[in-house]
Amino acid sequence: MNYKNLLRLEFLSVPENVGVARVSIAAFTSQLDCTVSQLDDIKGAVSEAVSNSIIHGYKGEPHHIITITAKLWDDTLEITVEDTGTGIPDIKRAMQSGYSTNPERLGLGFSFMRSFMDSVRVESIPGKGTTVTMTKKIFASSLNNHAYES
Amino acid sequence: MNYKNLLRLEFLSVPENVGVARVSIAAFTSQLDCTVSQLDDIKGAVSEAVSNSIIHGYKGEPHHIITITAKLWDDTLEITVEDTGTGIPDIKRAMQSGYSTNPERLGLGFSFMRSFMDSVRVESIPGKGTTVTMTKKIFASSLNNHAYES
Amino acid sequence: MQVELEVNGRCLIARLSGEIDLNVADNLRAQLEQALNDNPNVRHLIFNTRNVSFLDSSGLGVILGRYKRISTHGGKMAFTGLQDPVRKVLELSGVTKLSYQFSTEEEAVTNLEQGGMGSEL
Amino acid sequence: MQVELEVNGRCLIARLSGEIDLNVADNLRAQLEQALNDNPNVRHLIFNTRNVSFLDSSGLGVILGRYKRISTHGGKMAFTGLQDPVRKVLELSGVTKLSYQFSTEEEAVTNLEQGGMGSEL
Ligand SMILES: Nc1ncnc2c1ncn2[C@@H]1O[C@H](COP(=O)(O)OP(=O)(O)O)[C@@H](O)[C@H]1O
Ligand SMILES: Nc1ncnc2c1ncn2[C@@H]1O[C@H](COP(=O)(O)OP(=O)(O)O)[C@@H](O)[C@H]1O
Repeated sequence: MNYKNLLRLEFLSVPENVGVARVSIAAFTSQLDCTVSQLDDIKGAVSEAVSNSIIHGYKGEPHHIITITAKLWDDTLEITVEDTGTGIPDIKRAMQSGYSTNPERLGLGFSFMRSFMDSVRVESIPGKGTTVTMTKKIFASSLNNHAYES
Repeated sequence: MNYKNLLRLEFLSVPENVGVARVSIAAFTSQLDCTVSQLDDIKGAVSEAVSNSIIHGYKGEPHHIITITAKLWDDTLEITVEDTGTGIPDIKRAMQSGYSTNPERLGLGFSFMRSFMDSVRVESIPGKGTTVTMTKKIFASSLNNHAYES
Repeated sequence: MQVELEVNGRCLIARLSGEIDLNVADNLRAQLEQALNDNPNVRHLIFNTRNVSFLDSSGLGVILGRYKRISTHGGKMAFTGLQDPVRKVLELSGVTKLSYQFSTEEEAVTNLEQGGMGSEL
Repeated sequence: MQVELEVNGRCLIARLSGEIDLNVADNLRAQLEQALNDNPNVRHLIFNTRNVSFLDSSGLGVILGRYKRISTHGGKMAFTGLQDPVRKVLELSGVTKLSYQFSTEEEAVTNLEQGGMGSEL
């Protein structure tokens, strides 16, 4: 085992769980002495990936399962968001800023994930599902002053 | 599928994750229009059960897995905390208030779980592991005034 | 999420609070559309996001959809009370460039009303 | 969790904040033991829990362990700033019966010092 900590979440593909996923991963990440801004970024990335699985992967059907795996390496958080939904036929195109297959949406999800995280990797097989793997290095904030923090 | 929502958490048996579990289950429960005091109770029960799995079930060894399953039925939350650790030879005795196999501890964990939740059921096989299943009915707070709450 | 709506002159002020994501997007969209339908003389949109702790692209989509509706009639969009998480999303999406930022709602109302009546800001 | 320790006369005041659970139990125990070792004239313990948002039986165990140490020399334990989550755990465990509750630290110090010098409270 090379990672310091591991959390896996599995939940139904309903919008209520976007916030649950965000909060859970943020609580997990807080073990590292990270900044508020880093936590905001991580929440943002989780929110985009999970929303994509709900809306695009599962077309809004509420009875499917989304799996998030979070691993803490020394100073790096790795997050994987997985669905077994429709998949993405053209990943490169899907990741272009402003591209969306849904006219109601902005096509900024992947673009936000890339801004918030250090790396974003997408694997997808049409008809099988999509896995988004993101990493972010966490630098302890020099402004944080935790004299007695455990 | 009869439940309205489902969340499963799997995590390493390290003390850092007691708080992660608490926060995640609280976020999941917040979907029901529950009171702060109900959330405090649920956090308390999760904390006791997870701490028991870490300390007693896995004797403090950090590389084991604890699984929590939370299900929302209409107005009832069901939480299952599972480990594959040492197990409990005498469940009845273990659940007695003040009984602990660890002289450093108070023996109040099960007693708190029973006070915080409506029901607590323990299944355990020595050498195989322990499963604690707890339920709590959530009454919407008449004091909560969420005119625009989604 | 909570939404408080107020019409001031030709401005619709929406005071948002909480987390604006997929889970509340339909609700927010419906409330804003209703307010625009009920107040046909409203031309501009002001979002007070002081108490918004989280905004993602689903939430931003709802905001931009309403901007699209008012902008076809020359309406403008302004934000007040911008906090870091919201500011970042507005910047990343380029929305800062097509909207106005003010410190207070009053400033926003005054400026949008003047801009609407006279020259563009 | 954060801990702020202050010695006032024969009272050790521990101002706790955050969540007191298994994750911080060792750290809290060590800090309290250290303070008791460093200040042999301390007789009473005062826990200010105003900023404690969570306490479970692991955290309570640390508190009661320190009470055991001082009570063998006639020391007393008091709580100030009790909030609902902590109050509930103290009540369920019966700790309210073997400790004292005061609104302020000053009140606690005055009462414990008097009690310690004169008759029991
Ligand atoms: N989990 C997924 N399953 C299937 N398709 C996806 C998934 N995630 C993204 N996509 C596709 O990639 C496109 C771009 O995604 P994104 O950048 O997040 O923008 P948006 O969600 O606004 O459409 C989506 O419109 C969709 O076609
Ligand atoms: N998950 C578990 N695995 C093994 N033993 C357990 C587990 N949970 C509880 N026990 C046993 O039950 C006893 C009572 O538990 P509890 O009431 O929580 O008190 P405490 O944790 O303070 O000992 C423990 O001392 C332990 O022997």
